[in-house]
Amino acid sequence: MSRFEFLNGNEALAWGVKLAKPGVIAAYPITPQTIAVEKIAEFVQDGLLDSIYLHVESEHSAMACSIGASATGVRTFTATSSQGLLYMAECLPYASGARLPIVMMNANRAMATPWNIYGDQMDVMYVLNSGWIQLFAENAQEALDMVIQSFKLAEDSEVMAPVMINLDGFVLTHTYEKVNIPEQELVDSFLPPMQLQSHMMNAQHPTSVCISAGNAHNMEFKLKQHLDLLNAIAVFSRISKEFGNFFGRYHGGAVEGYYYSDADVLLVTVGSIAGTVKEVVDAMRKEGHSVGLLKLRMVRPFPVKQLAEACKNAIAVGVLDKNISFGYEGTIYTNVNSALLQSGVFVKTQNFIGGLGGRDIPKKEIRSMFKVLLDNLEEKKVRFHNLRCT
Amino acid sequence: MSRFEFLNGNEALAWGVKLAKPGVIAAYPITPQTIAVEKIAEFVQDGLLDSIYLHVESEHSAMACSIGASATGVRTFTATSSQGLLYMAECLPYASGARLPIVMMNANRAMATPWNIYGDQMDVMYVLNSGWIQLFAENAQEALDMVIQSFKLAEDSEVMAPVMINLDGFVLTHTYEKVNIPEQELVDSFLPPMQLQSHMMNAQHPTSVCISAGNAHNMEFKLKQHLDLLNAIAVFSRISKEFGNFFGRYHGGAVEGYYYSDADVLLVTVGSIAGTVKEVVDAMRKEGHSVGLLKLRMVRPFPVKQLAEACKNAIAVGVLDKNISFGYEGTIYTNVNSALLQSGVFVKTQNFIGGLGGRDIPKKEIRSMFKVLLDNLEEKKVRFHNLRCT
Amino acid sequence: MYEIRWHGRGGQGSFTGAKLLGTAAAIYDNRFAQAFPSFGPERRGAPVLGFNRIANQPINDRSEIEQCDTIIILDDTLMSDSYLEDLKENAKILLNSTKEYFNKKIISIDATSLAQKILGKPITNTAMLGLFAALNKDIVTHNACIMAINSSIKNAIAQMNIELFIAAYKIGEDITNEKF
Amino acid sequence: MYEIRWHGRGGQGSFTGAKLLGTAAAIYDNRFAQAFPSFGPERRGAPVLGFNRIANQPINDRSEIEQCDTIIILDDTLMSDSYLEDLKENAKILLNSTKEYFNKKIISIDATSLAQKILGKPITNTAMLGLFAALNKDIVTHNACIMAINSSIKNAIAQMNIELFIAAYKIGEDITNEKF
Amino acid sequence: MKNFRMSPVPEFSKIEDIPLGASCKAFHITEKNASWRIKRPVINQDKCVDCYRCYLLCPDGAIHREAARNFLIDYDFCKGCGICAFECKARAISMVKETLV
Amino acid sequence: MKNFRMSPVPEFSKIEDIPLGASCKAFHITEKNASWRIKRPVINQDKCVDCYRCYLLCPDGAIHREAARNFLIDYDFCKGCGICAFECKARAISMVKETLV
Amino acid sequence: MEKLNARNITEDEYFYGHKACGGCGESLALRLALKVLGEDAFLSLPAGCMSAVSFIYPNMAFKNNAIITPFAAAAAVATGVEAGLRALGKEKPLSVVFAGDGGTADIGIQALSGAIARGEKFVYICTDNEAYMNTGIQKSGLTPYGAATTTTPAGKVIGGNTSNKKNMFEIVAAHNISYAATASIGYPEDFLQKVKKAKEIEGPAYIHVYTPCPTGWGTETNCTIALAKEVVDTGLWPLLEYCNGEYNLSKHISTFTSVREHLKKQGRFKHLGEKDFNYLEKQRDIQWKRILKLTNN
Amino acid sequence: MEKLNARNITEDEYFYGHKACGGCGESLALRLALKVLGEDAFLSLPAGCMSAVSFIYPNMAFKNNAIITPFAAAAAVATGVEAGLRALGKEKPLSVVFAGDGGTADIGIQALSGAIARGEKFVYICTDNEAYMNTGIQKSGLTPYGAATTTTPAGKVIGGNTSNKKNMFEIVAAHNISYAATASIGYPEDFLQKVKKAKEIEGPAYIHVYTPCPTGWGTETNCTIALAKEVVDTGLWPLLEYCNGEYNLSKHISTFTSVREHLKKQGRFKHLGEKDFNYLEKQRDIQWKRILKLTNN
Ligand SMILES: Cc1ncc(C[n+]2csc(CCOP(=O)(O)OP(=O)(O)O)c2C)c(N)n1
Ligand SMILES: Cc1ncc(C[n+]2csc(CCOP(=O)(O)OP(=O)(O)O)c2C)c(N)n1
Ligand code: SF4
Ligand code: SF4
Ligand code: SF4
Ligand code: SF4
Ligand code: SF4
Ligand code: SF4
Ligand SMILES: [Mg+2]
Ligand SMILES: [Mg+2]
Repeated sequence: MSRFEFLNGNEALAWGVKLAKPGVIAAYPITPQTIAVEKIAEFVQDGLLDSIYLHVESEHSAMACSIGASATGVRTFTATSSQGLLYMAECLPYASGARLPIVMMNANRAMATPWNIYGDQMDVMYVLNSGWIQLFAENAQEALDMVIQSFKLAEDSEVMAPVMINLDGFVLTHTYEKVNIPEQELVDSFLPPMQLQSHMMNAQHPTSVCISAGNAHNMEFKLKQHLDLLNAIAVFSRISKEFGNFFGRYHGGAVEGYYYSDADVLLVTVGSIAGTVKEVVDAMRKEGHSVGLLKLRMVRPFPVKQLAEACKNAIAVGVLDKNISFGYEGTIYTNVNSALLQSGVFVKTQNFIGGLGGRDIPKKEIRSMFKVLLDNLEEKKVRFHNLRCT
Repeated sequence: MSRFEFLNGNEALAWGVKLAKPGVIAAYPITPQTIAVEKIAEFVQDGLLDSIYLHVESEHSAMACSIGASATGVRTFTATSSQGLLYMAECLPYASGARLPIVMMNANRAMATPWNIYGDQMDVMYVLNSGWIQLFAENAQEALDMVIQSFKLAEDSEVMAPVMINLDGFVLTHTYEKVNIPEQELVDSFLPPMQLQSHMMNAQHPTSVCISAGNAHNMEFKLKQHLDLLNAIAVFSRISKEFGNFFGRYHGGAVEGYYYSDADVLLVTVGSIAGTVKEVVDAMRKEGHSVGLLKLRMVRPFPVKQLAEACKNAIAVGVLDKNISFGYEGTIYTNVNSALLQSGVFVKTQNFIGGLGGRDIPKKEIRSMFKVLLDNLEEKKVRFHNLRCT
Repeated sequence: MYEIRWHGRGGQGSFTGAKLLGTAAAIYDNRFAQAFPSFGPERRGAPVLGFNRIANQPINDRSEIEQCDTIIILDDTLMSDSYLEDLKENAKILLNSTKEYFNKKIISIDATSLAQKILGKPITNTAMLGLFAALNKDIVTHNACIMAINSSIKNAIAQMNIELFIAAYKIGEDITNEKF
Repeated sequence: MYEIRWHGRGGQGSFTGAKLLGTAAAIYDNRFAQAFPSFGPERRGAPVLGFNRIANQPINDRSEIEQCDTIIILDDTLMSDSYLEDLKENAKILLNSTKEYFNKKIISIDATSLAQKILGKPITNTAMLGLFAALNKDIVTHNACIMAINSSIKNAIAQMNIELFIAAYKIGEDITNEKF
Repeated sequence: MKNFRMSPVPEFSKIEDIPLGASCKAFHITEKNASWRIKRPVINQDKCVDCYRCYLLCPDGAIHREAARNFLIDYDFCKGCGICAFECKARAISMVKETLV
Repeated sequence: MKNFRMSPVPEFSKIEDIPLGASCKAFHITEKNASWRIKRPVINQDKCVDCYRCYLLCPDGAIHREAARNFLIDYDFCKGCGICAFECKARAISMVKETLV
Repeated sequence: MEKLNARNITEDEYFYGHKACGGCGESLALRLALKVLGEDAFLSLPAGCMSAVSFIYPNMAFKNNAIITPFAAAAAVATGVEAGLRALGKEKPLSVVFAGDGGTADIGIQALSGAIARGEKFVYICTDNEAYMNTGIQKSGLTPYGAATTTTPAGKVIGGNTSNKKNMFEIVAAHNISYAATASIGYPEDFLQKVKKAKEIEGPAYIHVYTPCPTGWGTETNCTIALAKEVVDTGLWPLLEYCNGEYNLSKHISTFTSVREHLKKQGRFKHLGEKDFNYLEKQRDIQWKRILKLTNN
Repeated sequence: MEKLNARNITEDEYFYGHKACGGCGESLALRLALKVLGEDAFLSLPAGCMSAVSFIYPNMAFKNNAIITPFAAAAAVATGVEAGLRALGKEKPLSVVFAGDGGTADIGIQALSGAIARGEKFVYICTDNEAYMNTGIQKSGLTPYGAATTTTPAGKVIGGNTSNKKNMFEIVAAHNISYAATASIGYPEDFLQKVKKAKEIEGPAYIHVYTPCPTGWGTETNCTIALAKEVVDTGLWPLLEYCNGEYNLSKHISTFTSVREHLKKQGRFKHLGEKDFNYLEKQRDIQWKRILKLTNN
């Protein structure tokens, strides 16, 4: 029977991995991901998870090992964060171009320099183009569930792409909460073993993998990859519902709204900060403000339609970014604006930057964001929050 | 006296480097960048350039060496491409956070897998957030001139940031053209030697560099970096004009328009393809079509105002991207759309994807893009061009 | 929403105290709880913090805790008067100290001596948990704490910690009965 | 816009031919020119291409060359009939071959023998350049080609290549005079 | 190579034709290398002493044994490097200009 | 450390206060480590045989020599690890509980 | 020339006020090395405990010019610094790396190997605490056989680390480096002397110094030096030099002290049994046979 | 057991129709090795000439399962393949790397060193042509002293490469690998035999094979094998083995043939003078002294 444990986001994720039974795990430690891989290593050394755990020498090697393993048709997991994510960056489009259904956890953390181990989301924004499906978990339960959903999504024949599960560093990875651990049998029937695909190595039918394709062929490979990745929006929505039916928990599809359908002003964001926003929405709704939240669970593929649909009646849309593209604005803001413009949703928008380098985003700051959206949109579109300096 | 040579983009760039006299050069070879570093190495081995050339063991080390050298206050150059750019990705925000005015050439090339050595612009799009100024050259002359301008820009006290000069692989790096080589004395007076800055290592006043800043301080470091990077738009425009006065060549500031001010439809793009677009604009103008080109020479910081200003009277704006963010659209398109929406320029836009993996973008395809903009904007915003398959 | 802050030194189990309390409330009292450490690179020996939130509904808020319902300090060398400003109305600091404090704001016990006696080590988290539980029966139950210790701490020392918890709980009950 | 394609084998100097022609036109005739190789990973020995564009105005176009004004083929084993379709109207293929072709579409010389004689090596790019220059005086001048060879090729062999160029140029002039 | 079979150039006109994931069937050869050759190795079978050396050392594996004392060259894949001729101690192989063949 | 001077905590309220480029003056110490200590090393100068060992081996460099036969501990930076006491062959250093000091 | 010792090295401190755990072996190694290297040394430290505890804005613990480097890039940054200083006209600049075992033997080996091969002058000091400590005691390539770490816990099926410690000293020596040595903070004078040689030699120099970590090893904070001495006496950590192509034994050991006594003091080894001890002793004996041969003993 | 030779290895080809230059030494090494490794070997090739010429869609030159790896990651991918196959239940899977000198000694050394240290079974064959050939003959860490490359041209002030060739064989041996060897395609039977040993041994195995590159070296395409034999006979490239901790000399050489004659045949060395030749001869002699000692000769 399923049961409850008091786990942090990392541990919950590790439980998800244990239940998904990957055959190979290759990982390199980096704060704030470490607890996840330590827990997985413990499962392995205790004989509770029958996987090969490779203690690799770097993140580049972690992803390279994962590519090698996945190319033989075995379910493969890895995890990293920030400096590690960028150290393996070369291998990310490598894996996705080869259509290898690897699942990776990324514990979102600030990038050096200055060095900082706290959680912001600068790291993942570098790799949005990489052909990986990008999912963001809000809490520990969703982290566990998302691992199971992600393998199913990655291995789906309409999708066949690697998945990155983003967990906000510390605020999610290190925060303990009550988490339900599903039964192994149920997971097994929801997520059957991975099938050897024709594009992988095969003792019976030898295959050349990660080949080159010159200017006469390359563009079509990329097109196919793009089109299949777009399928992930619908497939994820289907899998999420199916998961709900199996396990009684539904976290939403590519987007999750909270008091959004009738809201005058909407705040769009990703990851664990959505929780705090919900509390502010509750409070402000009680005070009679027409505010709402739109949480993107999936950022690649980008759910243009769902976003445009949700925003089309809003008077103003704010985007809370825990990242900054230096010399421009928050990256989610850029993505949202593009979706709105191309969908003909000509709404006013405003960008709020918070949480860089682990800076707290207190409720009063979120409240002030909603205030800006309700009262006075600014000329300067990029607004930094909770600064210590003026 | 200045003189003309018949050089390809790589060689022209190497000449720019020679004239700018960096003290340290650290580079790792990768097609299609090799000719540039070979030419520089030849200058050094022939005694024509008095620099230390470090034959490093990887791109990560190339950028790390550059960081070490630049941190001592010496002018530093490096170059890379595609796989190499992503292999060093971790070091890019590292250098920019430390405010080290390194200049790097990136020969734009497709990313594996499939492997492909031809030119598209997928590589640089991964690192737009990295705090580097992103410039794109259209031709060999501009490549040479841009090196000189870039060091001046990078070392400007209002900016103090690294610069990446993008050259389209092969179509620019390997294409020979007539190039004017300015006189050394003139370059010396335009670009004086680099000054040791207070944030660098200093025998007299020892400094801690690339330090860490926790959640109490980090966000302000990032804010400062962002604000200073924004200065680069105005400073680059100033430097470009100054360069024009010195050398009699002006390539534009952050943006360069071609028949754009009165155009009904505008095509926005970056890099060498702008040349071919100009030919098409010429031809179509002759035929009476109100078409124009807006070339972004600078993509970070992003010239929001200049772009919005240029597009505000257009009926439709197209963006020609030589990259695709899998599961979404071309990245320049995303950036342009955001700038337009936030500026209140609610114009119809369309994305054209071309040149992936080195696929040719012939004039007739560019013509068909203009046709789409003039006649029938599509529901599907992302349009692939010159495909072999249907 | 009940909010708690723990003060200790790296490697001395202050965060374990917060985890035990969270486990007790969330798993064994069947309510909802968060426990999280001060996020940072602090080394063994350096002053560190732990936090709890406890509520009857799922807890979405992930911002830092500013005002506390209780502050628990594992070692009085870590005490600072400024902490009094971080208390909500009627909130208290629970302090491990050989000196006695019994005022509206601060209550102390000599948890170190108690721990030395029962565990043979100056590890005081379960003792302070006992004190807290006794003073806040509406927040966490005696039984839930014992079950949390049992399930979270290695067998060999779980029993001794339960003993320590009970001893401190008793002192806490005495305080409630006598002093208020 | 005059457009040219060169056919050769990797390592045999076909692209050097294109570079020489471009240098001559752009630097010494003071016009504008492009020269670019077939972009790709071809190895020594593999068939490769080179391209030229020559014009009186700066050349912005960077797309591939589809239809050519001249196709120069350094070795007749590389010849294919399909190339005829890549010619613009009145355009020609210049072919190095021991077989003689003198028709509207194809003109050949035995550049290999000529090169063997003058250079002592079967490197035929400057010979074919000579032929081209003789047949296209409005595109590039004799002098400009010689200056380009002089400035681009290492001293030791520049002189021999100039000789070879001149010899082939003569043959080309003879062809123009005699055959047309 | 003995019994070697070329593969046809695959279709590439519909999205379904495009291989999934940068992959391809192994040993899938659609293109010959004969056009690389300027000179052609020719074995004089009479001189050959059956030492296997040319077969062993051809980087392209273009020499194979068909029957006793009989080495054959696959001219579809021989690049004409001349190693076989250079290494044949019996001087049984000569390099002949392609155009003269 | 002899003649050691702490640095003031820098201002951080205006954008100009923020250091340029992840950098800081070297040897810029604004915070003591005294609060780390649970036990405090106390040197019995009478027992000390001036062997320099405690000074040599303190990982924090918190022991320095002020004058002949006189080693002093900088309690602002001593973390109370006990190495000096453990390594003093003369047993001249004892570790005393902080709360009892 | 007089050998270095506590009395003749400088009284100045170049590393102070850092936030390392009490009793940290690495921090002692840095403190001592800097007394020999002096304040003109330019320091490069990759991610790791020593950089994490020394550059926390606004607390900077080094008196020298110093830079944190990307984890993989210590040697690359250091040679960049060296080149930069040379390009600026400084004669014989002294560029120094302090890196942990993980930063050296695993992720950092590409840069280290390349920098040695380039032959540039720099001093690389690897402070070996046999795991990734900064991130919480994960197994590195220099974690010894049997040790429990957070990624190789003493589990029910697999007990601790199952692979052997890389021999970085011999790997570096195989690069034909100008100077290489092993050392231990348990023999501080030997270490000081080696730092001096490394500083003075032309070309690249490497010192691998054994630095116990009480936090990661489960030992008392006051035993750090004692353990670092003992490990040498057991023969598990021989003190060696490689110079001008020759190997040298810095300290002969006539009788090894007990391996099991030594290991039993450390929490990370407490799950080991006789079989493991015997294995480790045998490995030690094989190693010494090779060492004695290499050093012509 | 019978030694391998042209007659007793399989007639099957596993590497065919590739696009390497005519006379390419690397391609011969691969072709021969595969005849010993067989079709069950799973191949990993990093970026480099051999991968560039063998996987150009739609032309695939390997009969085996094969994967191109990121340039830095050959050994990591190969151990991932090995682990994957093991996880799927395959017994004793054979995972093989073919990597160039640059992919091995420079950018790839981190992954190689880590994979050897993990102790997993794989065979790593480094085909050494002494430069980055695929990108156009740039200097690598294995480019020998004096050689002209496109990044170390024979310039007016600096003549060719000024650093020495890394000794990968000894570096790998210092990892205490199960099996390591040097070989040359100039001695093909010796190479075949070593591939067999590498295949059969438990644990990781490494072979470093000398493979001339006519394109990069400025030599005639037909001299590839002759040069690869000659380099051994000059003593510049000793044939060695490391197995079970012992070094072995595979081929004794009583009198070295002339270094200068050998080098003068190669365009890349044509700018060298007597001083350089003497230097290289001296280096060779030092190396042989060490080798003879290591191998107990
Ligand atoms: C690319 C990258 N991967 C991972 C990390 C995380 N990380 C920082 S320090 C460290 C461990 C350092 O171990 P070691 O080098 O042995 O030094 P120690 O902390 O033990 O002194 C790790 C894994 C990082 N900073 N960068
Ligand atoms: C990260 C990265 N950097 C650079 C390259 C470019 N590159 C591809 S192959 C190669 C050289 C290969 O040299 P080597 O390993 O010696 O093999 P060879 O080509 O000589 O056989 C280089 C530099 C790359 N593919 N990836
Ligand atoms: S090398 Fe010569 S003799 Fe030997 S088999 Fe070949 S052709 Fe015959
Ligand atoms: S010439 Fe070269 S490729 Fe042709 S058969 Fe002989 S060795 Fe093989
Ligand atoms: S170790 Fe003891 S005896 Fe030696 S100087 Fe210190 S206090 Fe004195
Ligand atoms: S207790 Fe430790 S930190 Fe304090 S002086 Fe002694 S050795 Fe130094
Ligand atoms: S964890 Fe170990 S190495 Fe790191 S600071 Fe603490 S004692 Fe030193
Ligand atoms: S360049 Fe050299 S190694 Fe590469 S394919 Fe050609 S001959 Fe072989
Ligand atoms: Mg360590
Ligand atoms: Mg090579």
